[in-house]
Amino acid sequence: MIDKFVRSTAEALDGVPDGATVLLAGFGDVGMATALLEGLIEQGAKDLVLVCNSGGRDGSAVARLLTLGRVRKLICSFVRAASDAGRLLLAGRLEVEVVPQGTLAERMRAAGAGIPAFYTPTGADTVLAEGREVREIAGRPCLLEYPLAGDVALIDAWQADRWGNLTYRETQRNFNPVMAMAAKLTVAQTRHVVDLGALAPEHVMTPGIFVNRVLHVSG
Amino acid sequence: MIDKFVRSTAEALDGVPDGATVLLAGFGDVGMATALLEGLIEQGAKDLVLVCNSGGRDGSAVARLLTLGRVRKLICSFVRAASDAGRLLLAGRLEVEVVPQGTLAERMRAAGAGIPAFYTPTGADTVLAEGREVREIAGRPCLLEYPLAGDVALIDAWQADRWGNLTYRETQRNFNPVMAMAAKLTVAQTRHVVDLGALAPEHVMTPGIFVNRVLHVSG
Amino acid sequence: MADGFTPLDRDGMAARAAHDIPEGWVVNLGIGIPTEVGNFIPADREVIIHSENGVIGAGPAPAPDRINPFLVNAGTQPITLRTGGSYVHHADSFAIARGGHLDLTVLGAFEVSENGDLANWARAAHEPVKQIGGAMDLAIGAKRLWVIMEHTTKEGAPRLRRTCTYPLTAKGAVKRVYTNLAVLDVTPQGFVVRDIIPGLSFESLAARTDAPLARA
Amino acid sequence: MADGFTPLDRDGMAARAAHDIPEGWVVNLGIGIPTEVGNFIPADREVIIHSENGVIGAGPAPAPDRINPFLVNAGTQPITLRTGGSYVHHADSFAIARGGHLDLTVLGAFEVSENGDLANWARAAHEPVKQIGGAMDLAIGAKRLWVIMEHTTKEGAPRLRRTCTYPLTAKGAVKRVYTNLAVLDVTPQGFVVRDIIPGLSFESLAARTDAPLARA
Repeated sequence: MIDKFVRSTAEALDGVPDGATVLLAGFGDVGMATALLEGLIEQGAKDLVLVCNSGGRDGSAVARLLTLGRVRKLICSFVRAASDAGRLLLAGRLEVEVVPQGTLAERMRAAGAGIPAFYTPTGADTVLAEGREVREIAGRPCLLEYPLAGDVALIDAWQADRWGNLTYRETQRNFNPVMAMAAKLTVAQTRHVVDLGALAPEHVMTPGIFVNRVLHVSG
Repeated sequence: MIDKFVRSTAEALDGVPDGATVLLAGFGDVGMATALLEGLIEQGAKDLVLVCNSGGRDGSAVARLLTLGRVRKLICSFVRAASDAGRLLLAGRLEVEVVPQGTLAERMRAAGAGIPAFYTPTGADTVLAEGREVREIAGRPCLLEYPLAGDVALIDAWQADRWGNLTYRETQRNFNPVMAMAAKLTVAQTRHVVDLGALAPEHVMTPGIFVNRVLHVSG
Repeated sequence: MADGFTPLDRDGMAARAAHDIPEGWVVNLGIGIPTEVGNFIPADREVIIHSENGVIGAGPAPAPDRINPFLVNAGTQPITLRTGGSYVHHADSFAIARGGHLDLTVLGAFEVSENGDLANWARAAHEPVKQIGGAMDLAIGAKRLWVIMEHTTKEGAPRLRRTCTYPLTAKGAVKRVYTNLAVLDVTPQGFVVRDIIPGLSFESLAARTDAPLARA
Repeated sequence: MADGFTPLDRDGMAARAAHDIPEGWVVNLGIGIPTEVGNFIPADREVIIHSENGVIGAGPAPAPDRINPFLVNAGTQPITLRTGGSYVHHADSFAIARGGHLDLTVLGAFEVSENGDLANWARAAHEPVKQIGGAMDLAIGAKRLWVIMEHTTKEGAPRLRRTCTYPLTAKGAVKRVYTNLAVLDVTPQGFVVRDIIPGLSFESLAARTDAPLARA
């Protein structure tokens, strides 16, 4: 019987190695797997590459992981100057790669969908194109972009069953379905556990085949 | 007030010009907008480029459109030799471009998502690569593929509201959500009309922003 | 001639832009003043507001006791969903933006050039702390890009320029600019003034603008 | 030595392959005999069958009076959905196939070469009537590709070859072949025989095979 539930954050994060690329969904705090992120802080892996929409506000779990020095490189769509991430960057203690938000999502989608590379006009006529491959397609300059795959994805779900089928509420969804497809090990936290078959087959938002472990959290 | 409902197939297909590229969803007959296709036959547009998963079985609405000589070119993932499409092809009366099914779906997704080109290993080491651009990425030969956009998409839905929000049943979904995003004019037929707000926001499968016209059909 | 005029405030600029958005358009409103445009679209005019975090049909802010922590806009502010609205994931949300499905995007900016170049993410080309977010994706993808910004900086430097001095978000993307002083179209011939606030002369507006202006 | 043996029939080949699929795998079963593999996976062994038209968790055929016309598999045959199954659209379905999310794909073939080349869509390189479907996508994307086919053609020509004579679906993709006579792994050293049906000798199997065979 397939049963992807684990009983603790320790079990959920077991085996995440130093140097891992970690995909962390969330837009602000909405849709962020905070319990799993706390678990990662506990677990101890370091030299991480963290992929997350932003560098986070001070006091957030993301900022704590960064200030603990556990992240070697942050890949995100923006960093605030007045934030731990901004200060670490300016102090030379954090490498940051800023990627336009749509390209960030699409690069992970490409990783999940087996697209080895794609072109996009986003950023092609900006400083982001410096030193990079640009090709004119249909009269428009386009940047060549490569997939962004994770070793681990941390997912925040609303409901989950033992196959790992997931649903999300409102804007909790954001990066979660895309990141769930893009990692070797996908770990989800869920507010609700439901029986197999309780989710309507048409309404599953992340099929369980993309999910390896599920942790039930409160809240 | 936004109201995308039209009252007749004639109104649904109004203005489809000769030479249009028509995206027709469906896997076999499942998820195929047969009433709209019949309407297109009535409407009279010719020199069409038809994008459809297959050339269809004899007696199908697709086969009728083809045998009426209304299609200049068929873009599909397979054609049966023993079918009207196969016979028309062998008689030199129909141009056929065969595209691997996943590439076919992805090319339309690229059209809908604003991806000017992408690479895929699918078909890169086969005769489909003859005369085409191949690039080695991560040690693997990949074909460069371009978006496939439609002038018109014919969509088969289960439920629809006046904004054009759509749902699908089971495998009715297939190419419908992808084609709905990929055309300039997206026309849907639906079995059920529901009030705005009756579809749960999380369960809308094609947001109405991709849909221009909706026709209520029986069955 | 001395001008006697009152520049529009944030609400005034947002209301002025909202006035020009017709029913049925799908519109992305950027962070800041653009977000406030939504407050000035009459409730009975069905405009579908897209938010980059996956909202189609964003509605106004909820009453304080009705906040749903799972429902926020691109500025992570609590919002509501309009009847008929729906949710998509981030890649689908940007497929909407990049795929040309937005009738209109409204963004803030530092500068706009007379050929429609947009600069809105940094004040120096190689500033290490980059605030790009979704702006580049939105700028390249919309059918129309409007900008709302003050006509000049606090120090009085013009923001409508022959050439942007700040790093670009996208080239040739802006179609119209709403400022606290005027509404200007970006045309192949440069900025064309559509209207000016009462009491401000064309010449005074031109004096506050780096690029040349044409009358509509 | 004369052989006294009975080649496996379609069911026998499907059952033999089904035996090797462990619980928890996500498996795409191609049209024809591969589809029948699903009939031989015990109901209590949770194997998740993917169908290219957007089914995750395909179940067996329904009773004739329980057919749902909206629910078909890749061969457009009526199926059921397992408890826990779900549906996705075509681009997502092929994202699963191409993105490496299938533990196993089982396809039919005309020929397989000793380096794992697969030929299963046409009998001539420039045959105008092409039956590609999803085979090329499935072949490049799966973690493992198995083939089920007769060991030889009706005329007795070997289908396991040094080099394919038919146009390829994908190069170097096949990992194992189930025939009516044997199970063979494709290894860097070529075909390795895992097992042979009772009564057939290794030499007799080799005589029906174009490529050299090694013993496991």
